[in-house]
Order: sequence, then C-alpha cells, then structure tokens
Amino acid sequence: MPVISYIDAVTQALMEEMKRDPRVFVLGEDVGVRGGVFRATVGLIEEFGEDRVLDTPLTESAIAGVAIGAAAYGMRPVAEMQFADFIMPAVNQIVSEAAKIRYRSNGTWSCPLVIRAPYGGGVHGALYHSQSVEKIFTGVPGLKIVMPSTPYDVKGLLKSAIRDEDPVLFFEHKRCYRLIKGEVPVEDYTVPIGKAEVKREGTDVTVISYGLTLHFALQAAEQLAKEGISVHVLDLRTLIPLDKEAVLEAVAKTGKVLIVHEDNLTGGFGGEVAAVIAEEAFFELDAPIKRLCGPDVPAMPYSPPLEKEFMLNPEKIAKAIRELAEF
Amino acid sequence: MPVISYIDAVTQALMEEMKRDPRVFVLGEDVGVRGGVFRATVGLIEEFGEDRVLDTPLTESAIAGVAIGAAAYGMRPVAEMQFADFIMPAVNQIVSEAAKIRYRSNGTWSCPLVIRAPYGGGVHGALYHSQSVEKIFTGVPGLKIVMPSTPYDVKGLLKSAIRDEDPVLFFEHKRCYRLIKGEVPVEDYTVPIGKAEVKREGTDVTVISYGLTLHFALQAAEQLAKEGISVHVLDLRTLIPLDKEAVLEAVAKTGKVLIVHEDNLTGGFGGEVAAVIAEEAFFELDAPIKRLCGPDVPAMPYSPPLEKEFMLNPEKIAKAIRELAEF
Amino acid sequence: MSELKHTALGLSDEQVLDMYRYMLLARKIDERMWLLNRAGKIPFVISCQGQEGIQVGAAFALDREKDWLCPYYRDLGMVLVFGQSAKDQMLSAFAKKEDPNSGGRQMPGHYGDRRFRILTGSSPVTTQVLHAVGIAYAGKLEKKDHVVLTSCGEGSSNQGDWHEACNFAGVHNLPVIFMVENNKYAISVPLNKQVAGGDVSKRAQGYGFPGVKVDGNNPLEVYKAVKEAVERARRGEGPTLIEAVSYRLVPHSSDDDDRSYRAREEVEEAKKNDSLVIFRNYLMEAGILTEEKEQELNKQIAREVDEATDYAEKAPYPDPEETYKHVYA
Amino acid sequence: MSELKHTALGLSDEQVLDMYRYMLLARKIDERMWLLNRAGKIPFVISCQGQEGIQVGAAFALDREKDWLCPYYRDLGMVLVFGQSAKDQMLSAFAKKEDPNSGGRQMPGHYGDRRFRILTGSSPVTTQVLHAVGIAYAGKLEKKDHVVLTSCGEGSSNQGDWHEACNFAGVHNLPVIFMVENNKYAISVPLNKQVAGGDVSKRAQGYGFPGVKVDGNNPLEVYKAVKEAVERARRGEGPTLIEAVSYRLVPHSSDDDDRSYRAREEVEEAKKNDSLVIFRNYLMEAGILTEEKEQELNKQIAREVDEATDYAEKAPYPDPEETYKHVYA
Ligand SMILES: Cc1ncc(C[n+]2csc(CCOP(=O)(O)OP(=O)(O)O)c2C)c(N)n1
Ligand SMILES: Cc1ncc(C[n+]2csc(CCOP(=O)(O)OP(=O)(O)O)c2C)c(N)n1
Ligand SMILES: [Mg+2]
Ligand SMILES: [Mg+2]
Repeated sequence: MPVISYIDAVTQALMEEMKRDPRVFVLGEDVGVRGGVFRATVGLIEEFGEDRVLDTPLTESAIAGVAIGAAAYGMRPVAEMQFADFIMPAVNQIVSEAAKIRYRSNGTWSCPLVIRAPYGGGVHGALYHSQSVEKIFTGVPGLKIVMPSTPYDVKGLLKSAIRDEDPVLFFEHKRCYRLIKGEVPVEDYTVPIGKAEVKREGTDVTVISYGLTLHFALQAAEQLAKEGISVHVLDLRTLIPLDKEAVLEAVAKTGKVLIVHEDNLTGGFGGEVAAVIAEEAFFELDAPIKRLCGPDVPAMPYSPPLEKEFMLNPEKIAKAIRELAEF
Repeated sequence: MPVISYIDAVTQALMEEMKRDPRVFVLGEDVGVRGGVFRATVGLIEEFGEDRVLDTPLTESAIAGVAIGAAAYGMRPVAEMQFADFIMPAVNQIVSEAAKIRYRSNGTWSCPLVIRAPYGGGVHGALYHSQSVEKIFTGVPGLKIVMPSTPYDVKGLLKSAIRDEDPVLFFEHKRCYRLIKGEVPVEDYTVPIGKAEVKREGTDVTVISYGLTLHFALQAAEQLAKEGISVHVLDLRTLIPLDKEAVLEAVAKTGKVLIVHEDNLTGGFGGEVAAVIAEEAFFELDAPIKRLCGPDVPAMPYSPPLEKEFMLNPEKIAKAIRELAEF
Repeated sequence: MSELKHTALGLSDEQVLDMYRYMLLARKIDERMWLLNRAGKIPFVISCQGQEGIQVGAAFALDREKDWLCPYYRDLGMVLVFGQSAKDQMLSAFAKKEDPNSGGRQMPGHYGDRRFRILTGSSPVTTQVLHAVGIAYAGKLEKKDHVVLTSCGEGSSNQGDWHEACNFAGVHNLPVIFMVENNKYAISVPLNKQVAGGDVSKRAQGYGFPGVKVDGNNPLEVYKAVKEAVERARRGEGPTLIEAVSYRLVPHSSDDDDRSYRAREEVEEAKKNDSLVIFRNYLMEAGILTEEKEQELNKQIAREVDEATDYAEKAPYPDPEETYKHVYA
Repeated sequence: MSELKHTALGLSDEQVLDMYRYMLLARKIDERMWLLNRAGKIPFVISCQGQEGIQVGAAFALDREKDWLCPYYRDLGMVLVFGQSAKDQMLSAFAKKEDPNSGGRQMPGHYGDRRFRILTGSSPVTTQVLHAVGIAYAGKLEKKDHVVLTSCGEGSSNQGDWHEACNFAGVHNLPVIFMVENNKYAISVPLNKQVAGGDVSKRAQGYGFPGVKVDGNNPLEVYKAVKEAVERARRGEGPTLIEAVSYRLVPHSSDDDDRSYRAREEVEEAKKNDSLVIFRNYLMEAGILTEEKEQELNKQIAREVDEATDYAEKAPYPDPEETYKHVYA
C-alpha cells in the first residue's frame, strides 16, 4: 500500500468522490485556482473545472448557506472553511438550518452536506488559527462530527461523509496535514462514521482521544511500555454519533481512563465521554476518570513559550498515564 | 418582601442599574417602544429615552458587535436577543470577539457586556422558540454564563452581570417569566456570579439542575418526601464559572447524583458536571452518575403531544430519583 | 389601479380572476386562523394580511412546474398558488400529523413542500435567502433553467445573510429573484429605524443587478416586475431585487399587540389600499368580477375553509414517539 | 499625481513630508519583516505593501488626539501615524512580552493600543466594522465628538457584518468612516469573483450615505476624501464609505505564494503605481523632497528599523505562566 500524508488523503478522497458522483462539488475560499491555502483541493479545478471547484466570496455564512440550498436540492456539496476558527459566522446556517432540515420537515427534506475545516494548533497560528471548535457543535443533534487522526481514516471517513445523507462536519487537524503519514489502499474503501477504533491494545490504562493528541498518546504509550505500563488507546474518530460501545469496552479493558483532547477542558467533548462512562461503566472503574485537555483559556497564544505551554505533548500525556497507573 | 414574577425581576434590575450607572444602556429588537416582545424592558424607554433604550435593526450580529464596541469603549451595554434561538447569527461576535478581547489584548482591553436571552420550551414555541443554547457557549473560556431560576436570583445576578468586568450571557427561561414568583427585597442587593445554591436539603439523592427544571426537581422532591425519599437539590445558577466546590459538597451529601437539564443530553452541560464529579468526587459516589435531559433531537416540536414528550416534568424527575434512591 | 391593464401584461380575464381567488382564499384562511386562535383552538397565527397582492402577483409570474420558492412565514398567498391547499394550512395550524410541511413539528407559516418545490423554512429570518442561491447554483451545475424566488421582510433584509446572498448571486449571475416584502414594520420597529436610507431596492445597485420598487398593493405591478425578473433570469442575465411595498394590516402575530406602537388611524388608512380592495375594484370596473360571481366565490371559499378547518380539527396528532424520528436518515 | 496639490488641501510642506516619512517607515518595517521571516527569525508576516498611501493619507485626515481606529491587519501605516513605533511592530513580530498590542499573544498585524485609541483586533475579518459602530454610538451617548475610522479589504466587505454595520450606522447617522482598501485580491480570489458589480463604493447608496471611490495610490486623494468624511461626521451628518483602490504588491502573507494565481507582469505593472513611487515623485517635483533629504530620511528610518529589530530580538518572551492570565478580570 502506498504511504501518503494526511492531507493527501483529503485530496484523494475528494478527487475520487467527484469522479464517482457528478453531484459532488467543492466550494470555499481559495479552493479553486489556489488549490486551498493548505493545498487540500489542489488539482481539482484542473480536473473538474471552476463550476465544480468554486472559489467563493469571503463569506462563510454564504458558503454554508449556499451549500445547504444545493444539498437540499439534491447535490453533494463539500464546503471548506479555510480555518475552523472561521466557521463561527456560519454557525447559524449550520445549527439552525443544516442540523434541523430533516427533522423540521418530518423527513421530507435532507441536507447531505460536508463541511471540512482544518483545526488545531502547534503551527504558530495564534489565537485564531489554532482553535478546536468541535465543542460548539457536539451538542447539536442532526449533525455528525468526524475527527480522524490517520490518512487511512481521513480518506475512508471523508468518503463516508460525502456519501452520507446528513450533514457532516469533518475536522482535519492542520498539524497532522504533513506530519502524519500512513498506508492507504489504492482501491475504493470507506470507514464507517460512528465507529471508534482501538489503535493500541493494553491492559493498565485506557486513553481515549482523537486527532493530533491521539498520536501523542500513542507515543506516550510506546514510551511507557518500556517502563512496564501497558496502555490501551482508543481513537474515537467520530465524536457524533459517539461509539459508546467501543468506549465502554475500552474502559472495561483497564478500569482506568484518561480522556485527552487539545480543545479546552471545560465544556469540551471529554466531559461527554466521561459522563457516559460514569453512568454506564461505573462499576468497571478502578479510579477517577481523568481528563487531560487544553487549558481553559480563550485560545492558543502566538508566542512560542505560550503556545508550547498550551499544547499537549507525549510527555504531558505520559505523566498523566503514569499517575493513573500508580493509582 | 414584595412577591414579584421572574420577568419583573429582570425589569427591576435593568431599571435600577440604569439609574445607578449612566453607562448602562439596553439595545435589541423591539426593546424600546414595545418594551420587548416579552415585556422585559417595559417602562425603560419612558424613563431613559430612546438612546439608552435602543430599538435596533433586525440584526443579531450587529446587536452583539455594536455592544462589544461600546463595551470596549467603556459603556455597559445590556443587549437582548429576542429569543435565545436567534443568538446564532451573533456567535462569531460573541465567541471570537467578546470572549477573547481581554485575553488577546493581554488585559489592556475588556468587554463588560451582558447579553440577555429568553430560552427554553413548554410555551408552544416550536423548534425555534424553545431551544436551550447554553451548550454552544459553555466551552468558550472568557464568557460567563448565568441561568437563574428564581426572581431573587434573577435580580441579584442580573445586577452582578451588569457590574461585571467581563462578558456575561444571561439566559432567562421564558416559561418561568410569569409562572415563577418569589420574594425580592426592595433594597439594592446582588447575588454573586459563580455561586451555586442549595435550594433544598436532603440525604438520599442529590439533584443538580438550573432553570425551569430546578423547579420541577423541587416539586419532585416535595412529592418524594411523602414517599420517604429525602432529596438534596442544588441550583447551579451560574454554569460558567462552575461552582465546583458546591457541586462536590452536594455530591458528598448523598453519594447519588442526578443531573437534570432541559437542553438535550449529548454535549449538554450535564456532561461537564458529571465529568467533574467523576474526577473529583469519585470516592463519594455510591451509584452511577445519572443524567436526565431533553432528548437528542434537533429541537422541541410544536405539536402538543411531541412538545410534552420532549419536556421534562416533576413526574419524570421523580421517577429518575426513585430509581437512584433504590439503587 | 393606475393605467396598468392585465391584458397588456398578457393575462387573460380568467387568470386575473384566478389571482383574485387566491388572494381571497389566503385572506380567508388567515382570518379563520385568527378566529381559531382567539377561540383557543390553535396556539399561534402569523399573518399574510396586507401582502396577498405581492404574493399572488409574484407566484403567477413564475413557472409553477419548475421554478422554486424559498418563501418566508407570511407567504401564504404564494404557497397556495404553488399548490398547497386550505387543508394543508389548517393541518399545519392545528399541528396535526398530516401537515405536509412538518408533520406538526413547526409553527404555521413554516412552509416546505417537496411536491411544489417549496424549500423547508425555519424561524430565524433570512437564512432561506442563501438557500435560494444554492438552489440556483445547483441548477447551473445541472444545466436546468429553473428560477428561484426568495422573499423576506424589509427588517430581515438587513441581516448579514441577505448581503452575502445578493453578492454571491451577483458574482455568479444566478437566476434568483430577491423579493423584499416591505410592510413598513418589523414587529414594532418602523422602516426608518430599520432600513438606512429607506430604500431596499437601491441596494441592488451595489451588487450590479437591477433593483425595482413596486406598489405591493397592486398585484399586476408585482406580476410585471417578477415576470421581467424571471425573463432576465431565464436568459442568464442574473438576479433581480424587487421591493414590494405594502402594509401589515394586523399585529405581527397572535402574540403581538400593535396598539402600543402604531396609531389606529394609520392602520385604518392603510386598509383603504388593501390589495384585496384595490384588485376587487379593478376587476369590478373591468367587468370581470360581478356581485354575483363574487357571492359565488365567497361561498366557495368559505366552504373550502370550513371543510379544511373541520378536517384538520378532527385529524390525529402525531404520536409522542414521533418525537424521536427523522434526526438522521 | 493628477492636479491635486497638497496646499489646496491645507497641508503644509512639512506635513506632506511627514506623510511620506510614515509611508516609507511602514514600507521599511514591512520589508524588514519579510527578511526576518525568510531568515527563519519570525514565523509570520502580513504586509501593508502597496497600501501605505491609503493608510497614511487616511490617518492624517483624522484627529490623532480624539478619533478612533478599528483597523485591519494591513494597516501598519495607519497605526504608525496614530502613534505606534517601529519597536512596537518588531516586538509584535517577535512575539515578545513587551508587544503593546497583545504581549506576544497575537500574530503581527493584530493591532490594539489603548494609548492611541486603536481598538484590539482579531483575525476573523470584518468583526471590527461593527465595533467601530459601537464606539461611535458610545460617543453619541456620551456626547463626545470623536469619529471612528474602520477599514477592511474588499473581500472582507462582503461579510454580513459589514452590511449590518453600514445599516446600523446609517439608521443612527453615526460618525463612522467605512474604509475599504481594495487591493484587487482576497488571497487568490480576484475582485470580479469577489465583489458583485465590482464597485464597493456604490453600496453606500443602499444605506443612504455617500460612497466615494478614490485612487489609493495617491495619499492626497485619500486624505481629501477622509477629510470630507470626517467633517461630515463631525457635523452630525453620519457615515461615509470610502473605497480606496490600490494593489497588493506582495503575496497575501508569508505563507502564500502568489505565482499560482497572478501573472508576474500584472504585479510589475502595479509596482509602477506604487503610492511610494508616486508620492515621492510628487514631492520631488514640488521640491519638497531632495536627493539629499531623501538620503537622510532613508538613513534615519534604517536606523529606526535596525534598532527596533535589535531591541525586539533581544527582548524577553512572556513567561509560560502568562498563558493562564487575563481570561477574566
Ligand atoms: C434571526 C431572527 N431574529 C429575530 C427573530 C424574531 N422575529 C420574527 S419576525 C421579526 C420581524 C420581522 O420583520 P420583517 O422582516 O420586516 O418581516 P415582517 O414580519 O414585517 O413581514 C422578528 C424580529 C427571528 N425570527 N429571527
Ligand atoms: C472570517 C474569516 N474568513 C477567512 C479568513 C481567512 N482570510 C484572511 S485574509 C483573507 C482574505 C482577505 O481579503 P481582503 O478582504 O480583500 O483583504 P486583503 O487581505 O486583500 O487586504 C482571508 C480569506 C479570515 N481571516 N476570516
Ligand atoms: Mg416588515
Ligand atoms: Mg483585498
């Protein structure tokens, strides 16, 4: 299997889905001629022309709203928000419209729309090019939220998202774009939305994570293995719908849980995961449920020492796992 | 002490704060001549004139954005969103601006702004006049989020919010407006932001709630007392900053916790509360942490049988408490 | 009714009579809903009264077989012309299971009907204006020649989404008709506190497409403007903005009391220009409507509304379990 | 440089020379930042190059003692005139503790300085346009007579917030100057795919206030337009929209590569109209600037930039614990 980068997996999925289905089109700021500011849509305009690879005006609410109209009509738009931070002007369209179209029309209309957005920090992006924004949407029924960590999952899940009958928010960690590489089949395949995956088997402590921190957790696990601590790592991959079964199974494996995400702690999705565990796997637990997350500050600062302080890393995670293991 | 309604407490707080501080002004749709569609701002324009009681154009992002500018300048704007559901177009201004002004300017600027919004269902408001929207904001550091349940708390907390140096979202349950009455002092007083309150002492099961469901919980507790079950009821009043101390104390009282809110379960604030308990009061627990919340559907439907199905009530809460008590 | 004659617009006597019938039907359904509301039978009404001329005039200028509507909550007249019935309205008002818009999930006035290419709408104003642009863009991709008409109130046209929609449609020259139904109030807020400059139609110049202001109390004038806009759109010449001026004859909704913010005299004055009065007179003068025909029409419509009310009142509610359906496919 | 003479505008020789000095200072700081970026010393630059004439022309027309700025990320020229120094810029570029805008928390170009009434800004475009309206409204409440100038790019002016801001300011006749710096590109997207109709200035008509389009490469023309707008505003006559046309001479930012979307010839052509070239020629022809004076000026500015760079490079970073400060009061 060829080894490709996380961002190439995005491009390949788009390319293949646009070939497969003429209803698929992409739209966003600079996605056409420029191929996206991260180059995720590179090569598409040459292949499919400017109508299907649409450089929109600088208006996120319009990107979402126009895509919603087109999706309700029967197309399969894939909208790009240039940075997840800039999804905010589109919140009304996403929350009030996309998420509610099926429900409010008693199932007679639908909104098969994908919104892709690069999120996350560690790239000197400062406050407004580093945020994790999933918490804004995880409480909004009607949306699906996908946050893959590997090229394989990116490609398979993006394809599933495009083929899904409902609106999917597809968040790509921008630090992973060129950092993370992995094997990806040449043949068409999909990864189902709503299924977590065990990325490492272990017996002492369970780490539940997604995105960049998932890789940090794997690195921490590798390190801790040498110290004799066996870490079980679950990659949520999809936040909504949450794969509760996989979560509960992973908890049962070790009885000790550390939930890790880059998004800030309070009000982050880790709270939901912890709550599910505290309700449904209470008797499996041998220790308090721990969360290790971004700090509760408005966003990640620019200055290197502050950015470093904000970001998680394998060492911070290893430390938290050790504490749990010793519990 | 005079007994007044929940909404009158809003009006009184506004009236008194506007008298106290000339920098305070209110703005929003229909807040002036009409006195607000719920009449929360009734009488203010007569007292303070149309400049300080400003009927704005129908533009929520502008209401928030103009208020933010005025607040940064040094005024004390109190903006009204006509319904909490319609705060969505203002999310960018609230999340990207209000919440981050102090932090991004290294403390040199601030945004002492209050945004009031009626939320919640049970009023035949259908999908878009019934939502609880706190979950959109509870994960956004820099904001404070207040959700009072009694006229006393409404008045005291709204005053605190107006005097606060940071942006406060002040959510008023619209079903409480005329339903809930209570004693309120004539003299000036405040209720501190960030302090929960035990609204009933008990020994068997702890219920943690806020808003309308707090009253349902109290009614359920009253009923259950007759059955011999003693219920401890904590009113969060402020969601952010969360009064962890009070939460942990309330948990310790009984060892059994039921978290109740009208907002839907998944991604709701109850998850955060449960996570805090599961981490910090794990050894106090005698049973799994239970949540009883609105269902995970996009919003509350209009048709009476569906609205009833969606809404919580004292019976549903009593049932959940009974189950926990018997655990 | 000025000089404008229906024949000059290519409308037959039958067609204008049909227009009047739709206007009257909309009015009578609306009036009935207020009665039902005041009798405690339905929780909420939001009215088309005063705007029937705009809605019916506009809808008649569209192709009801292929064009699309992204309407707003007052557009009862429009959705009737496109195919919805009095029964559909009453099922919605009573929030019954059979309501074709939402199965009783949404308030009345939240139209949405696949049968007639009426996109499902919501309460937050102006979101539909962007959806209309999306449907127009989809048509471009699929090489269809449908036109999309979307409407909102003059207050709502100040929302950011409206600007973004006009700009997007302008850049891509899309077949969208932006209709703004200026009824002079947004709940209690009058035009001068709402729309800077006072002229919504002028805003089109900033997007490089035509903007026209028409007398919304004259359905023929609206028809003419929309017809021209449809032709431009169909020829690939892009969007048109139409500001149709009328007056909201009743309170904002059944929850409103408009006495606190506008004088009764103003309302009474406006009633003289009610499109129903004006168009009736025109048809009478033209001999197309007679006292006799009118009686017949009134009877027919009354029956239609009665039957619809009856049917809807007796129709079943959705089951409580329906609450959990249609969250995802 | 057309007929427009500085003396006719009431500007002294000294003042125009000062304007030129600010333009040059902005350019030199900006150029230095690119060098530092390419040398791996600072992670990011976003440029004012090509827009100095707009920024300095505009700022000179304001009252630096009482007026307010809600600028955008390219407005280096503006903030320098209002009082920020080269050192301030370098402290920000190096993300050092002493950076007056944010203590190193924000990227360069995210201005904010209480000392000079420059409101703290963010990255999401156009939000500041509403803040400007709020500051103007606050002035009205407090019976102050400050004017607020807010600026953004032509792409950003399509955001909903821009429309809502213009409308709000128009309704309340507020002393706001909406400056749109049209540099023909929004990252890679050219004007014709961005601004329907192509004329931002025309949009003012839809809000009932004047909109003018000026040559942004001519600081005197910008000065004149802003001066008039300030006078209108101060007289209580409300907002003005000014579209100042220039060209973005460099890539969007240090992360961009503009070769993929625009021809080198186009950029070279634009350089001929660079406001620095044009204004320099004007001052030379007018005998206000001489080769000698220029050398002196260049030396002075080079020293200023050198010293600022040096200082900032050596200045301390904020402590990691600073991460947790200033979330709430
Ligand atoms: C985003 C949003 N904000 C507020 C409301 C509440 N609201 C409903 S209708 C209305 C007034 C609308 O006025 P206008 O656009 O002139 O339309 P009209 O009702 O007069 O036809 C308001 C404020 C809403 N539905 N959506
Ligand atoms: C809301 C938002 N969306 C997207 C971006 C990313 N972005 C930054 S600058 C820019 C282009 C701005 O173009 P224009 O307004 O013309 O200003 P210019 O950079 O040309 O001066 C974009 C898309 C952003 N900062 N904010
Ligand atoms: Mg209106
Ligand atoms: Mg530009």
